[in-house]
Amino acid sequence: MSYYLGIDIGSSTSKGVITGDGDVIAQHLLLSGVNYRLAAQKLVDELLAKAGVTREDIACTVATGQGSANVELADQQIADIRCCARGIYSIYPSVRTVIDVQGQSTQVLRLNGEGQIANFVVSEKCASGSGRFLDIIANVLQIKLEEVGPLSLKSKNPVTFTTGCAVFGESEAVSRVAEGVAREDIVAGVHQALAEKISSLVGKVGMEERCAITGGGALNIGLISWVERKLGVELLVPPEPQFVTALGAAIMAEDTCKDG
Amino acid sequence: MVRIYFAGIDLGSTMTKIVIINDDEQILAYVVHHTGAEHRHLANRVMEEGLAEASLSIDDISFVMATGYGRINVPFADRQITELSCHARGVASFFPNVRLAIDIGGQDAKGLKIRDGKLLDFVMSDKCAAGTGRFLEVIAAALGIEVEDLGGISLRSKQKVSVSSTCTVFAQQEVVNHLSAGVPLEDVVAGLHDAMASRTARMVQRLKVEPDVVFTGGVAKNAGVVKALEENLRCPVLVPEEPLLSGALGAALLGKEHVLKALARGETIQTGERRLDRATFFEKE
Amino acid sequence: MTTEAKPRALNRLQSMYALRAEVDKMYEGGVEASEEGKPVAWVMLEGWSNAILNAMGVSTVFPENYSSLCAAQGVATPFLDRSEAEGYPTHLCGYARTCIGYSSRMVELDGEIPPEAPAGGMPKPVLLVASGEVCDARFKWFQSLGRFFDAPVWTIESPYPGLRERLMEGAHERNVNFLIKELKAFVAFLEKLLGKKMDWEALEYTGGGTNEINRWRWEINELRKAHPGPMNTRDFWSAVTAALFRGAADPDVITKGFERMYDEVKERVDKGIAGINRPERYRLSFEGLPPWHSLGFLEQLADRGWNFVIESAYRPPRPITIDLSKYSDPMERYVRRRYRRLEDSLREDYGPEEAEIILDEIRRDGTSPRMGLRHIKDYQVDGVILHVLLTCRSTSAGLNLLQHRLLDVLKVPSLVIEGDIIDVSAFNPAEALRNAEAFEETMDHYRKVRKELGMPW
Amino acid sequence: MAEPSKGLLRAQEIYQDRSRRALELQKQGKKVVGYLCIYPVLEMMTALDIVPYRIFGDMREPITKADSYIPAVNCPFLRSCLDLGLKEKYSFLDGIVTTHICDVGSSLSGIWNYTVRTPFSFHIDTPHTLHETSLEQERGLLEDYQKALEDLTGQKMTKERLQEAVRVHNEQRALVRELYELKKQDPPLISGVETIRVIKAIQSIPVDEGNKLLREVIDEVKERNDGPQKKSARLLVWGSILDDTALPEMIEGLDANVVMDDTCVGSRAYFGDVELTNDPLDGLSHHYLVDIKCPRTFRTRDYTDVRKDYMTDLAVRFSYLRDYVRDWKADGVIMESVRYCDTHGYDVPGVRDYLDSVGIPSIYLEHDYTEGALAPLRTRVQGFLEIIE
Ligand SMILES: Nc1ncnc2c1ncn2[C@@H]1O[C@H](COP(=O)(O)OP(=O)(O)O)[C@@H](O)[C@H]1O
Ligand SMILES: Nc1ncnc2c1ncn2[C@@H]1O[C@H](COP(=O)(O)OP(=O)(O)O)[C@@H](O)[C@H]1O
Ligand code: SF4
Ligand code: SF4
Ligand code: SF4
Repeated sequence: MSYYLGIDIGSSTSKGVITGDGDVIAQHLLLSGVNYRLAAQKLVDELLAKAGVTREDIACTVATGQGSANVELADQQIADIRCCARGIYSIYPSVRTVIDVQGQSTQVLRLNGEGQIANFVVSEKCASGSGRFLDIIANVLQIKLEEVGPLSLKSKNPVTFTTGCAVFGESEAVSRVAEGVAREDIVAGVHQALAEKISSLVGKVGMEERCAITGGGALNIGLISWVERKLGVELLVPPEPQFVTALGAAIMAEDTCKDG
Repeated sequence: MVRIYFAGIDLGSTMTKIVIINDDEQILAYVVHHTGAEHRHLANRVMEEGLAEASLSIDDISFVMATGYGRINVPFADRQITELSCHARGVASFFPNVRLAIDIGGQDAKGLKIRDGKLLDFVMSDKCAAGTGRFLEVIAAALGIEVEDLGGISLRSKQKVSVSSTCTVFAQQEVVNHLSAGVPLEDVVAGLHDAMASRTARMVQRLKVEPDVVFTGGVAKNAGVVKALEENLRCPVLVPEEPLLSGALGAALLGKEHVLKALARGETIQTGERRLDRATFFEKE
Repeated sequence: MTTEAKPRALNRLQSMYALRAEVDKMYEGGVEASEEGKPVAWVMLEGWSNAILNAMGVSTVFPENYSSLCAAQGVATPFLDRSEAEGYPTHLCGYARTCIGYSSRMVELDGEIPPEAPAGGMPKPVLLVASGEVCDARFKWFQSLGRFFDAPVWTIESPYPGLRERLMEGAHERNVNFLIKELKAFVAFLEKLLGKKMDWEALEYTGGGTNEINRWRWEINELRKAHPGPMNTRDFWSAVTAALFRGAADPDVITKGFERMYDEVKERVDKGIAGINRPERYRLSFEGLPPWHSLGFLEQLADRGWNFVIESAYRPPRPITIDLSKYSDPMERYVRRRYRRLEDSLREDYGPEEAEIILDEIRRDGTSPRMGLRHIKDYQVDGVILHVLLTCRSTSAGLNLLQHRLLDVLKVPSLVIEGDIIDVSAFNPAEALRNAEAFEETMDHYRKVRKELGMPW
Repeated sequence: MAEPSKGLLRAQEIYQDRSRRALELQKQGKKVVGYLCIYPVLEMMTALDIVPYRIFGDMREPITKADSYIPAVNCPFLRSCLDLGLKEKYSFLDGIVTTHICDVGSSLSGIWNYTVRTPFSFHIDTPHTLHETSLEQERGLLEDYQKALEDLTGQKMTKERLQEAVRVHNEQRALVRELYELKKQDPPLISGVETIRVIKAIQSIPVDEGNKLLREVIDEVKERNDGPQKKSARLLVWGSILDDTALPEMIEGLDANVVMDDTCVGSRAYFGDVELTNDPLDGLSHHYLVDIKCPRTFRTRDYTDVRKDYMTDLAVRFSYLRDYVRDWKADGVIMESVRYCDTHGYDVPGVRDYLDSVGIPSIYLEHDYTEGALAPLRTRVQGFLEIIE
């Protein structure tokens, strides 16, 4: 049997998927840290171990994500937007709009019926609209990432952040706490701002149902709910949203190999 | 002879600083603390520590001037004044010939045009963490090194890389990319310092760069940024012995001037209630 | 994988180099003229003032073009920094800021040309001719140069009406008369400034020469419709400067240059040679002003098989013969030669049928989604790059709308690339390349869509 | 805080719920026509009994829809206007009139036509120079505008109606100036915040009703004892659009009063009357092209003069600011502009040079037209106050 490897080196996490005969054989995730090269090596090793295969068994490897250049094993580097499209299409062929919320940027894709990108847009050069803003706030409020979403849903009165800056959001959050503002209102404020940015991105490519959300941001049920409210649609969430792009890369690897 | 005493407190975004002086402008005590997330309610504590060091009680202080990002929230302050004026005043007391002062703190960067010790004009960075002390803090934290060590590391660099991202978050990514590609740490850090210095240099151009140029604020403790700034401004840059204190010292001095002026006009000085209770940190909108 | 050295991806036209050299000559000519004591004016790229000035014996130099020259040679940044130091906000037009920085530097040097200035530099002006045409920056900018030079500024006022308003009864004739009077006032001003009379015959010559050059440029562009596209936009941009910013250059020489270019492109069409040395996978149009500092980026795109077969900026006007025999006034002839009735130019450009549809849409909605799309259709473009400039409102403000119209009317997708004409720091090539890769799927998708709709490409 | 009494309270109500009156009048059969900027010659609307309704943005509402039609590197005020248009906040309008204020302004008219599709629209290509030909051109454009408005209403714009409209609008100008007179006192009788509310209110209702409101406000303000406190500094604000109280609120929250302004939701539209010429269009074109002092128009002393001198030129363009400073006893000038405004941006160094030359301190603030972004400017304003103290 031939195995295919998809590696997605993201700004915060590195993800890998091995497929064989169209099935996912193994998947693995670790923090990207400050050396993508090391992260990539470690990821590949652990992933191979998990799948119980060797490098020689891998017919083709596609690397994607911000740090894709650091995957030594890769036969090809492919833009993450394309991998994401391919990945989601393999899970939900009926999806036409994908919101991919990553650590550092957010992108929205429109797909045609064949999983091809009909339109897409990537968030701007400032990180204020990315998952990173949430990480920073969660960190300073000492809330676990898994908890920020549910917490935000309790809020009745989300605060508005005066600074657009993700980094300064931290001190602003602290000052709000000092003023006695409830933590749920602060996290809700960030979620709301993010949802607004996302809906503006969706506006740019045009919304077509069904709509799915992927990337690490899709692990956040709070964010999902805020975005659903803003857009007025229900979002499909794949079972392993963070792995969609890596899965797409593995599928691409298979395609590439077959095309020769 | 009866001495009178003045305190200046600089409640910065990152560091809280206090200076106590007498009417001869001698520094009797100073205290510096991290404003850090866990202990934000610091105003009273630094005051207490400062008083203890100077062997004074709160009632001995004639006037307390507050400055810095959290200046509104010092309950025992008699008056608030911006860090722009305070830095200018403080720097001028160290370097009377200063014509351009650059202050880079945790939250912003400023250029101050000073003539004969007086602030004439200023420029300030926008609300973006890039180009501020926070920028360096975030990246140092990601790299797992101390901010204090950045300067020394960068001075070892032989060939700095260019860091072009304007956003702190993206710059962090760029740094990681460089490191992953095998660029030595010192060259990356030197690149960061250069990016910051060139941004600052561009910002202060409008004030005309003329000696003496003085660099203050917490980031002035970073020898790498000092060097990069000298390169970018193409002129020598002076740094006070304790650059963190310029603002607090300036506040104390301005407090003294305020009092003397009032006394000269035969007015009584309006001072606030001397309560050393918990301060809330940030300004309310 | 093979690592043989591949040929460069762009296939440059040889005839372009001679034209590009003319531009350098033009700047040198400006400096020489100034040294000989002849008057030099700084002017904008617009249709009116240049020929008039040249007819009056004034040498013209073009700060807009000069700024792009600085950017292309990588020396613009210090000028931008100077402009910032003078207190000009950084979002202002990159051309303007480069020019402001240059002027400020000249003042520092007591009016001398900065030694670091490329192509010999721009000499100090005796006159600044600003223009309200195309954008407002172009008169605000020259107004602000008063800070550096006491040269008088004349602003050419030209009509810039809304579409529906242009169709109102009497509006066209009013605009023509307005232009005639306005330009005559300009001539009167020049006569006062220079102490000599206008040479109207010379105007017929300088003003007419443009037509000959434009005719060749038009013919070249017609050839570019061929598959594969014989000429990449990179060559267009390199050569266009010679046509637009002619200054005191000899029109005959420029005309010859474009004639040669025509021959070369024709030869390529006959032999089926493309403007890129790769299979033409995608035909594209570049909308907006080019990133003068990073033209090499096109090389990378060409390597992916992207051929920019056409562009939106500086397209030559369709050559038409206009009967001017009933107008004896030389200024009226000059104006009517170029300022056309909207109905007429639409009919010429789109053919009578589509023109009527467009006109009806304009009368009804004040706008028509079809306008500005003709070249996309004619050149059978697969995708469009929209260059949104950080510092130019006039060419950027409408680009997103264009994006909608391209999709609505022609089913042609477009990709926004943010950047700037001058400021290299506004452009992120890595990100642009990443998006370009994804955009290929989008272009593939719309090829299918167009096919399903029975569109010709 | 004391309850604001009648006139000011009404102004505040209108400020907060701007469209109520326009909607009422529309129900009674009147046409409501939106306009952008101060150049669309309102007299001509009033002459046909059209309710002119100024289009504003909203600093407090994030821009989410407009970004797909205008790139973010353009005037955030206009982007906000379009955003509100796309969110159907202006769908009640019977028409919209735009002028060539600036590049984005003119692009916006086409974009608005394509997206918001207000039934009637007209674009006045107001010239940018004071050349004689430009004046004629403006006059000609107004003739076309007249035709378009007549078609919209099915009524004739007679000379008499237009003259009457000019008269009422001049009355409005005089009333606004009277109100501004009350700001000359120390402390001023009416704050910068209240002034914006009043101006925005009168730009939301028919001119005669605006005049009534102004009279009420003036009477009330003259008598009031709950006006602004005396502060250390009196400031003049120069700059681009400012249609929200947030900025003056921030300034007046410090030790300063905004006593005079030269912005387009302030004095700019009201200083200088329209001359009642025999053909009203002559007076109107002259007023809108020559009298209104906005950086969008290229103003020089004598455009046929072949000599040029920077300081003279600056004086011609900006000496009215010195007069304002003198008459309203301002201690300093805040130059303010929304980001990406080229029109004002190019003038900033010139205004600064001029103010420096006459010894008036100034500071430049650029903001991106969101309420939140104004708060951080507070330190700058306070630092400026400390400098001029
Ligand atoms: N358990 C979780 N709950 C909520 N959010 C999460 C969780 N795990 C990760 N995230 C979010 O996902 C982001 C990382 O997403 P990811 O797609 O891995 O980014 P990248 O590909 O850039 O590394 C983080 O910034 C964080 O906001
Ligand atoms: N010992 C040090 N070495 C290098 N940098 C330092 C040192 N101490 C403080 N800093 C820098 O100074 C910044 C804080 O400066 P400060 O002027 O106190 O700012 P603020 O007034 O906003 O609190 C920190 O962000 C940090 O980057
Ligand atoms: S504002 Fe903050 S998040 Fe945005 S670019 Fe600056 S540092 Fe990055
Ligand atoms: S059109 Fe754009 S690039 Fe050209 S002068 Fe105007 S602002 Fe500058
Ligand atoms: S603020 Fe400036 S850019 Fe915006 S509408 Fe006004 S003049 Fe135009």
